[in-house]
Amino acid sequence: MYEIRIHSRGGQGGVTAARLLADAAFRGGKYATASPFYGAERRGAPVVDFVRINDRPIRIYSQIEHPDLVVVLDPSIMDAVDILQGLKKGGSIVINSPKPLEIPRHPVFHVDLTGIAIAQNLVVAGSPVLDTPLLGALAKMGFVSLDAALAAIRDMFSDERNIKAAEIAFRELNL
Amino acid sequence: MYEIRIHSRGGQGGVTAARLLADAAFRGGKYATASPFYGAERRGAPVVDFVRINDRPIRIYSQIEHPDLVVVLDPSIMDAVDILQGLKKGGSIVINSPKPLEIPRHPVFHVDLTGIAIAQNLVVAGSPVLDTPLLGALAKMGFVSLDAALAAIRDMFSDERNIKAAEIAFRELNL
Amino acid sequence: MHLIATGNKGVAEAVLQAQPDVVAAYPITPQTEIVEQIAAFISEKRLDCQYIPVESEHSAMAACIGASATGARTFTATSSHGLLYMHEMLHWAAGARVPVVMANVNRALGPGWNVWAEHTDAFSQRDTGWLQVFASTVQEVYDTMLMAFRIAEDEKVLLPMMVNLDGFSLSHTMQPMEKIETGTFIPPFSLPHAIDTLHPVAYGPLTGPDEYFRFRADMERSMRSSRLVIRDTEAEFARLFGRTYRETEEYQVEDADVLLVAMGTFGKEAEVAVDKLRKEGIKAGSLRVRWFRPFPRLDLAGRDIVVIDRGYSFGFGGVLSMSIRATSRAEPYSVIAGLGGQEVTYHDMADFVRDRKPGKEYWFGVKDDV
Amino acid sequence: MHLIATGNKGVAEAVLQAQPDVVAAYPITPQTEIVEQIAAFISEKRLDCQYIPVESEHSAMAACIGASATGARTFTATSSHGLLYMHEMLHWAAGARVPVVMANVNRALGPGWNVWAEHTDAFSQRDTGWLQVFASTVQEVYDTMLMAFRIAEDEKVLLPMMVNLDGFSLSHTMQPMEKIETGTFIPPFSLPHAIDTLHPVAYGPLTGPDEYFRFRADMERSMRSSRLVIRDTEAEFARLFGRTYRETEEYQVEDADVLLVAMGTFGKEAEVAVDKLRKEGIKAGSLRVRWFRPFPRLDLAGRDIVVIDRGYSFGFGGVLSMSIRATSRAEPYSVIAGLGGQEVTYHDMADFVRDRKPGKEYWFGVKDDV
Amino acid sequence: MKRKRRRLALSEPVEGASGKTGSWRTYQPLVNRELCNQCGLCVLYCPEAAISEEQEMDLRFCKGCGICANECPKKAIRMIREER
Amino acid sequence: MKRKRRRLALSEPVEGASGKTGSWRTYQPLVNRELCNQCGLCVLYCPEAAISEEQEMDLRFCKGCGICANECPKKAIRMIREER
Amino acid sequence: MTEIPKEEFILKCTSACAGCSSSLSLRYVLKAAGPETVLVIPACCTSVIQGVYPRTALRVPVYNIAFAAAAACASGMSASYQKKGMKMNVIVYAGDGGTVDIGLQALSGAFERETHFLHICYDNEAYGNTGMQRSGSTPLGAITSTTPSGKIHPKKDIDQIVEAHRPPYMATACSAYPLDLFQKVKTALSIEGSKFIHLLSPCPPGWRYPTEKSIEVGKLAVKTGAWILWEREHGSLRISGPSRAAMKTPLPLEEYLKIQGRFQAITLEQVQELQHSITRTMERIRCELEKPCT
Amino acid sequence: MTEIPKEEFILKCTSACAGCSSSLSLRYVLKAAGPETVLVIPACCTSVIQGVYPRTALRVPVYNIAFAAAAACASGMSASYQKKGMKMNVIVYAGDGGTVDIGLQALSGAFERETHFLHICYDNEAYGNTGMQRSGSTPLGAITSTTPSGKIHPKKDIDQIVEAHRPPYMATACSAYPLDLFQKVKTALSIEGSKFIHLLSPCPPGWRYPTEKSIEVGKLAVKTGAWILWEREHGSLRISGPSRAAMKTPLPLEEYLKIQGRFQAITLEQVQELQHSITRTMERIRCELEKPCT
Ligand SMILES: Cc1ncc(C[n+]2csc(CCOP(=O)(O)OP(=O)(O)O)c2C)c(N)n1
Ligand SMILES: Cc1ncc(C[n+]2csc(CCOP(=O)(O)OP(=O)(O)O)c2C)c(N)n1
Ligand code: SF4
Ligand code: SF4
Ligand code: SF4
Ligand code: SF4
Repeated sequence: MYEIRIHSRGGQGGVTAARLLADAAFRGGKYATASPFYGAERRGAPVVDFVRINDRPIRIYSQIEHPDLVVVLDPSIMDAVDILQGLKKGGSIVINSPKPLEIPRHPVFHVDLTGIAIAQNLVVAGSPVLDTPLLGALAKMGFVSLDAALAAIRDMFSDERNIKAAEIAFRELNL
Repeated sequence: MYEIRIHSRGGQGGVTAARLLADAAFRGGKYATASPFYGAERRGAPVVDFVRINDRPIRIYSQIEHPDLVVVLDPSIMDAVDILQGLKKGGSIVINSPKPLEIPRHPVFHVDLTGIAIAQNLVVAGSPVLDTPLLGALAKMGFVSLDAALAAIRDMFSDERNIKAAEIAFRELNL
Repeated sequence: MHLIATGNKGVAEAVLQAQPDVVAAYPITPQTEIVEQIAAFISEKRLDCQYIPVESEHSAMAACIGASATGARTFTATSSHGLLYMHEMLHWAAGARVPVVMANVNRALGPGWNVWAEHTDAFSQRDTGWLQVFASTVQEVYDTMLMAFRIAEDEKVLLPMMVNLDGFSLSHTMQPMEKIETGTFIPPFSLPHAIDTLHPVAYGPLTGPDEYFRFRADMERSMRSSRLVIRDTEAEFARLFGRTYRETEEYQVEDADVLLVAMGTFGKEAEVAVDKLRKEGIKAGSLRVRWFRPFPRLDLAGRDIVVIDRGYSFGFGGVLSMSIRATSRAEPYSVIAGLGGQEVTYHDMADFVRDRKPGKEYWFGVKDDV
Repeated sequence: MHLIATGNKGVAEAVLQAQPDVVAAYPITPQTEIVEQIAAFISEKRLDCQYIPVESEHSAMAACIGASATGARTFTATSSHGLLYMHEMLHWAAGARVPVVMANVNRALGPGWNVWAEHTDAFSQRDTGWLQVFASTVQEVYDTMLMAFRIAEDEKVLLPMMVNLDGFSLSHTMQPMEKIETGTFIPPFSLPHAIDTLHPVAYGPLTGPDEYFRFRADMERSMRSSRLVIRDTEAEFARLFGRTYRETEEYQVEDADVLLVAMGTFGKEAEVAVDKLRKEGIKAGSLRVRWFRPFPRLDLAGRDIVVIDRGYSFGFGGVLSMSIRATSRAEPYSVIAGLGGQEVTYHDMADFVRDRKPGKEYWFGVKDDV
Repeated sequence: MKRKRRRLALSEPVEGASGKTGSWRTYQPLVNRELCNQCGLCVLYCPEAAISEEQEMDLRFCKGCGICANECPKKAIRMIREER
Repeated sequence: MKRKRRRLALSEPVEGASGKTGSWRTYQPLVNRELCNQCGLCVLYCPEAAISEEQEMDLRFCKGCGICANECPKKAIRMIREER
Repeated sequence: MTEIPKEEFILKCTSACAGCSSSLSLRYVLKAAGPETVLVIPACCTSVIQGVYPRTALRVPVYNIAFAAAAACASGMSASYQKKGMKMNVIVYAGDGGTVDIGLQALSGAFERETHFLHICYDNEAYGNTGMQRSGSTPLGAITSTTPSGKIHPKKDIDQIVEAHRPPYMATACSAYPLDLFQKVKTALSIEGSKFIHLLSPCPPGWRYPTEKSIEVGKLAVKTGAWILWEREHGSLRISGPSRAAMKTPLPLEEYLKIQGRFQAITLEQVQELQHSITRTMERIRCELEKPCT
Repeated sequence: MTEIPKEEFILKCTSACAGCSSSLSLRYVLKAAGPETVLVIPACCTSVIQGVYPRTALRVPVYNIAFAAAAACASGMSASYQKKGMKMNVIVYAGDGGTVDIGLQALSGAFERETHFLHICYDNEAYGNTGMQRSGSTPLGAITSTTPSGKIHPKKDIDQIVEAHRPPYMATACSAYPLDLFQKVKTALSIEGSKFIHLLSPCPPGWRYPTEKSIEVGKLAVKTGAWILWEREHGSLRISGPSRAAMKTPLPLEEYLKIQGRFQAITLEQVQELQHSITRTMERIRCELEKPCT
C-alpha cells in the first residue's frame, strides 16, 4: 500500500487533488481511496487529505500514520503543522514552492504550483487553485501515469487550462 | 370505596362537577379522586368522569367498572351510550331532567339542572353550565355535605349564582 | 397545607414555589392547564417571573436555554408533539449544560391524532442527555417537581431535567396532596458558566473531535454524579418533609415470586393488582420505575418479572423492558399496553401476571399476532 | 460500470437510478454534496424530478410526506441537527406509513458545533418507526440506497427508511464502486393508501385508544415483516448483481474467541484489526452490524465481545452495546469511541480487544474516569 | 371475508360522523311559516347545513346554535327550550 | 494546580485565535508612503483590522485580500506576490 | 346566490362547537373547490371538527399533518401533482396559530418557492383547539386563557407578511359573508401559484358571545372596520362589497368589542390603539387606491 | 469617522475568508455596541469566523445556538435581563438563512412579543457556511450550488415581512458603508423593543468575485439601487446618505451584475425583472416619502 498525505488550506484544492489522484490511480487499475480531514470547513483553515493506493481493496478509514509521501501545497503551513510527522524513513516530500528546500534525510521535490496556476489564470475568488497542476506533478512522481491523471482531470473539469497546468507541472517538477 | 360515573357532553361542566365533588368529599375528610375521559376535547363530545371516594388512599387510575352511582347530565346521551353499563345491582342514577324517569331495578332521581342553570343565567357561550347545580343535587344524595359542596364551589367560583344554583338543586332533587 | 389538585395543578404549584425567573411555554393538550395556571399566577402577581408566550416549542426550549445561560431559573412544560418539536433543542440544552426544568405530560404521537397517555414521547428523548423521572400521583408530581430544580441545578449535575406525568390519567386526575413550606430546600439559582460580560467567552463554538469527546464524557460523568445528588436530595426531602422517594418504588417485593414492573400511573395501579393476586395466593410484588435517566441499577437477575411498557421502539421492543434486559440479567415477560391511552385495569395487570411467558412479548388486546 | 466516488456521490447515483418523483432537502454539512449533486442532475436534465428547496428540514420531511401520500416516490438527505429538526416529522412519516427514503450522513450534535462522524443523530431517532441501516463502504452505500426504495415501498413494509453513512469518513471518502443496471429491480412506486379523490378519506384524524393501539401494533407487524423483505431483497440483489448483504457482516467469526462488534466505517476497519490480532495469535473476528432497525437477532450468548459504540445514551450506556445486551445474553466490553469524529485506528481497536474487561464500559482516551 | 388490512387511521365520509349532534341542543329552532318569506338566509348561515331549501330543519343534526333565528330578517324562527 | 472542570466548550478571546492568518496570503500589500495621504480608508475597510492608524499592515494576520489596495483612492497600495 | 352549488362536501354533521363560524366557512370553501381537492389540515379545531376515526364528515380527501407542517406538506403534494401533470386543488385550511405562529415558516417558504396551492387561514384569533390560549393573531386587549388580563401585544399583521411574498392572489374574508368567501376561493383556485385567504372566523367559546351571534359578530367586525374585506390580484387592490360602506362610515368600534366577553378587561388606551390601527389601515388602503405606489 | 471608537472587539484574527465583508461589518457592529453585549449566533459563517475551540477572536460573550433558534434564544436572554433589571445589548447576528428561512418563525415571534433586542441579518444571499446553496434571500438568476442554472424565484422581501411587525426601528445597511452601519446600530440599541438591521454583505466565494472587490461590489449594489439604504424609526422612513444619489440617478444594474460570477447565467428577462423590482421599490419609497400612507 502506498500512502500519501497532502497538507493544504481550505480553498487551495487539496481535497480535489486527493480525489483526482485516487481517480487517476483507479484508472491505472489500482484500488485507491481519498479522504479529507478539515479542521473547519472554511477558506484558509488547514486541511489534510489522505490518499491510499493498493492492489487490494482498502478497509482503513483512519488517518495515515506513516505516509510514503507528503505533499505540501502551502509551505507556510509548516509553521503550524509538523509535516514530517510519521513520514516513513526516506519518504519523499513534494512542496509547492518556486525554490528548492532541504529537509534532512528526505528527498524533497519542489514545483511552483502557485506560479503555474496564476500563469494559467486558475484563480477562484482570489486564490490560485492548485489541484490540477499538483496532479501533473504527482504523475511525474510515477505512481500514476500522466494519461490517467489527465483523464481524471478531464472528467472533472471542462476547462482545458487545467490540463495545461498539469502538463506544465509535470514538466517542471524537479525530479 | 364509593364510585361515581358522570356522563356529560363537552361544555356542560361534567369535568368540573367531578372535580368539585372530589373536592367536597376531600373537605369531608375522605380520600377522593376525580378523573375525566374525553372522547374528543370539544363541545358536544361525550365525556365520562370518574369520581372515587374512599377512607384510604386510592391507587386506581383506570375507569370505574362498577359504579355505585351514575349521573347523567345529558339524557340524550343515553341514545349513544349505555349508561347502565357495569352499574352495581341496585345502584342509583341521577338524571338531569325536569321529568321523572323509570329504569327497572334502579332508583332514579331527577332534577332539572338545565332549568336551574338557565334560571340563574349560568350560561356560557349558549350552553347552560351544570356543574355547580349538580353538586348541590349530589350533596342531597348524602355522600358529601352541603357545606362541603358549597365550600368547594366558593373556592373555584366567585360568582354567587353558583351557590344559589347548588342550593336550589339541593332542594329540588326528588330524593 | 392539604388540598386536592390535579397533576397539572401539582406542577404549577411546585413551579410557583420554585419561583423561576423565566417561563417560556407553548400550549398543548393535556399540558395546557399548567401554562394557563402559571399565566394566572403571574397575572395575579403571585409569581414574579417573565412569561414568554413563544410561537412554538422549539422556541420555548431555545428561550429557556438563552435565559438559563444568563443565570436565570427556567421552566417549561409540554407534551407529545410539543416535546418532539423541541427535540433539537433538548439535545442543545443538555450539551449547553443549562439546568432547564420541564414538565412533560406524556401523550401519544400522531398520526392519527391521539391525546391520551403514552410514554413514547419521553422515551424518544432518551438520548438527549436529559434527566427523566416519571411520577405516579399528584403528590409525587408536586414533590418531584420541587426536587427537580434542586437536582438539575446542582453543581455536580447541571443537566436539564424532565418530570413526566401521564396525560389525563394523572394530569387531569384530582387527588389529595400536601403543599409544603419549601424554605431553603431549593437554593438560589447559580450557574458557574453563566454569561458574564466581564469575562467574555464564546459558548459552544466549533469544537474539534478530541475536545468534543471530552465534553460528551463530562455529560456522562455528570449523569453518574446525578445518582448521588438524587439520592441525597430525596433523602433530604424525606428528612424535611416526611415523604420518601427512591429510584424505584417497591411494593411487596421482598417475598414476591413475580414482579410487576411499570412506570407512571400503571406502576401505582399495579399495587392494586398485587393485592388482588396475593388474595388469590399468587405472591406478586410491584416495582415502579421512577427514574428513567439515569436509568436505575436494578438487581433483577433471575427474577420472574412482568414488564408493562407504555412506549415502544419499533423494530426493537418495549423500551422499559429492553432497558431492563440490558441492565440486568432478567428475561421479562414484556407486555405492551396502554399506548394511546388504551385502558388497562389492575384486573388486566393481574392477568398479565397469571398468563406470563418469560422472554415473550405480548401486545395487549391485539388479536392477530403482531 | 466501474468508477471511483465518494459516499455522497454513491447516494446521489443511486437516487438518480431510483428516479424519485419528488426530492425535498435542506443543506447541511457533510450532506451538502448529495443535494448539490441531485440539483445538478436535474439541471442537466438527467433526472426528471421535482426538487423542492425547502426552508428547513422539518419542511423537507413534511414535503416528502405530502408528496408520498399522493403516490410519489420521495427522497431526502440530511445529517445531525437537520435530522434532529425533523424529529417530529420522522415520527409522523412512520405513523402515516409513507415509504420516504432518506440518506443520513452521521454527524455529531452541538453544542459545541462539530461536523464529524458520530451515530447519536441516528440513534436518537430509533423510536420513530424508521428502518435504519448503516453502510461501511461507498459500494455498500450505493447498493443499500438502491435496495432502500424497494424495501421501504414493499407492500409488507410501507415504513420510511434511513440509510446511514459516516460523515466525512465515508461521505467524503472516495472509493472504487460499480454502478449497476438496475433494470426492474426497483418496481414502480405504488402506495395502497395513496390519496384518491374518487375515494376520499381523512388521513390521520383523531383516533381513539383502542384503534390507535392497533395501528401501532400494525407498525410493529410491518417492522417484523420487513425482516423477510430485507432478506429477500438482499438475496435477490446478490443473485442479480453478485454482492451479498446481510443483517450483519461477519469476518473471521467462525473460529473466533473474541468478536469486535461495530457499525459503519469502524465496522469495516475492525477487519483490519482482526487481521492484526490474528497475526499476533489472538483469534479475533469482526461482526459489523448493518441493520439497526429492525435490530438484528444476534446469537452472541456466551461469546466474548467488544462493542465499539459511536453513539451514547447519557445515563444509560452505549446504544449499540446496550441493544446487544438487551437482545442477546452477552456481557460485552463496551467501548465508547469516535464521538465527534474522534480518531480511532485499527491499532486502537486491537488494543480494545487486548485490554477488554467484559461487562465494563470504557471511554476511549478519557483520562479521568467517566 | 378478510377485511382489508388497516395500516393507518383512514376515516370514511359518512353522515352523522360525529353522532346525532341534534342531542347537543338546549333550544330548538321553530319556523313560523306565516312569517317566513323564503329569503334563504337561514340556509346560507346554518353552520351544520341542517336546513333544507324548504326551511326544514334536520333536527337529527341541528345543534341549536340559534344562528338561523338570529339572522332571520323576518323573525320567523324562534328558539324554544328542548324537551327531553 | 487542578484545572477548573470544563463542562462545555467555552472559548477564550485571544489574538490569533484562528492562527497566523498571514500565511493565507498569496499577495501581500505594500504601501507607497509617497502616495499615501493618510485618508484612512484602508484602515476603515480592512476586514481583519490588520492596518494600524499609521497604515502599518500587521503581516502576521493580513490575509492578503487586497481590499486596501483596491479601495485606496491614491493607488498607494500595491499587492505583490508573496515569496515563501 | 344561485351560482353556489347545492352540493355539500361536508356531510351532516361535524363536531364543531354549535355556532362555529369556521366550520360554516369550510362549507363554502369546499363548494367553491369541488371534489378535485385535497385539504391539508394542521393541528387545529378542524382536526377535530372533521370527526373522529373511523368516520369523517368531509367528503374530500383530508390530510392531517403536524401543526408546523401544513404548507410544507402541501408543497410536497403540489410538486407531486405537477410531476404527474394532474390538476388538483391543494388547499391548506389552517387556524391562525398554524399560520401566523408555528406554521409561519413553512408558509413563507412555500410562498417564496411560488408553490401552486391555496392557504386559507381561518382566524379565530386564538388557539381554539386547546382551549383558547393567546396566539400571535389575538388582538390587543383580548382575554385568553394565557392572557387572563388581556393581551398586551397587537395582532400580528399576517396580511402584510404574506403580501411581502407578492403572491398572485390574496384576500381577506369573513365567515359572515359566505358568498364573498365563495367567490374569493373560486378566484384563488383559478390562478397559478401561491394564494392566501385570511378569513375572520368568530368563535363563540373563544370570543365569549352566545352561539347565535356568530354572524352578527362577523358583520360587526366588518361594519366597524375592525376587519376589512379586500382582495389583491397580481398586486392590485380591490375593496369587497361589504367593506365599501364601512370604509366610508364605519360603525363605532365599541359595538364590535362590547358584544364579546373577551374584551371585557380592555383598557381605554387599548381601545384607542385598536381604533388608531383601524384608521391607519383604512388610510393606507385609501392612499393605495388613490395612488397605487407599486 | 472620529466618533467611531478605536477599541476593537474582534481580536486579530478571525477565520473568515479573505475579503469577507460580513466579518468586516461585525467589527463595526461591536464597536457600536460596546462591551455590555451578548452576541447570539445561529449556525452560519459567523459560527466559524469566531474561531475554533478553545480560542475565539471575539471579545464579547458569544452564544452559539441552533440554526432555527437565534431570536428565541435572544428572547430568553432579554427576558432574563429584564427580570434582573440589567441593561444589556442582546444582539442576534444571523445570516440570511438563519433569518429569512429557518430562523423566520422565531424572528417573527420575537418581534410580535416586542422582545427587547436587535436582530442583524447579514445577507450574503446564500448559505455561505455550507458552501453557497440557495437561500430564500438569493436573488433571481443567481447561481448557487443548488441552483446551478440560476435561481428561478425572486429574493424574499424580509424587510416588508419585518415591517409588518411594526418594529420601532429597522434599517438596511451595507458592509461597504461601515459608518452608516455603525450609526444605525447605535440608534437601534438606543431604542426599546425589537429592532432589525438588514445588512447586505458581499461574499467573494459565494458571489464569485475577487476578494479585493468586496467594497466595490457593495458600493455598486447601492449605486445601482439594487440595494437601498434607509432607516425607519417609529414608522417613518429616511433614505440614508449613500442611497440618495442612487435614488435619483442609479448606475445601470448591469454594472453590479457583471462584476459577479454568480450572475453569469442570468437571462435577459431576469435582468429586466430585477430592474423592474428595483424601480418598483424606488417608486414605493418615493411615494411614501412624498405622501406617507400610514
Ligand atoms: C407541535 C405542537 N404543538 C402544540 C400542539 C397543540 N395544539 C394543537 S391545535 C393547537 C392550537 C391551534 O390553534 P389555531 O391554529 O389557531 O387553530 P384553532 O384551534 O384555533 O382552530 C395547539 C396549540 C400540537 N398539536 N403540536
Ligand atoms: C437544523 C440545521 N440545518 C442545517 C444546518 C446546516 N447549516 C449550518 S450553517 C448553514 C447555512 C447558513 O446560511 P446563512 O444563515 O445564510 O449564513 P451564512 O452561512 O451565509 O453566513 C446551514 C445550512 C444546521 N446547522 N442546522
Ligand atoms: S339552530 Fe343552528 S344548527 Fe340548528 S338549524 Fe338553526 S342555524 Fe342550523
Ligand atoms: S490585504 Fe486585506 S487583510 Fe491585508 S491589510 Fe489589506 S485589507 Fe487588510
Ligand atoms: S373553538 Fe371556536 S373555532 Fe373551534 S370549533 Fe369551537 S367555535 Fe369553532
Ligand atoms: S463564505 Fe462569504 S460570508 Fe462566509 S466567511 Fe466566507 S466571505 Fe464571509
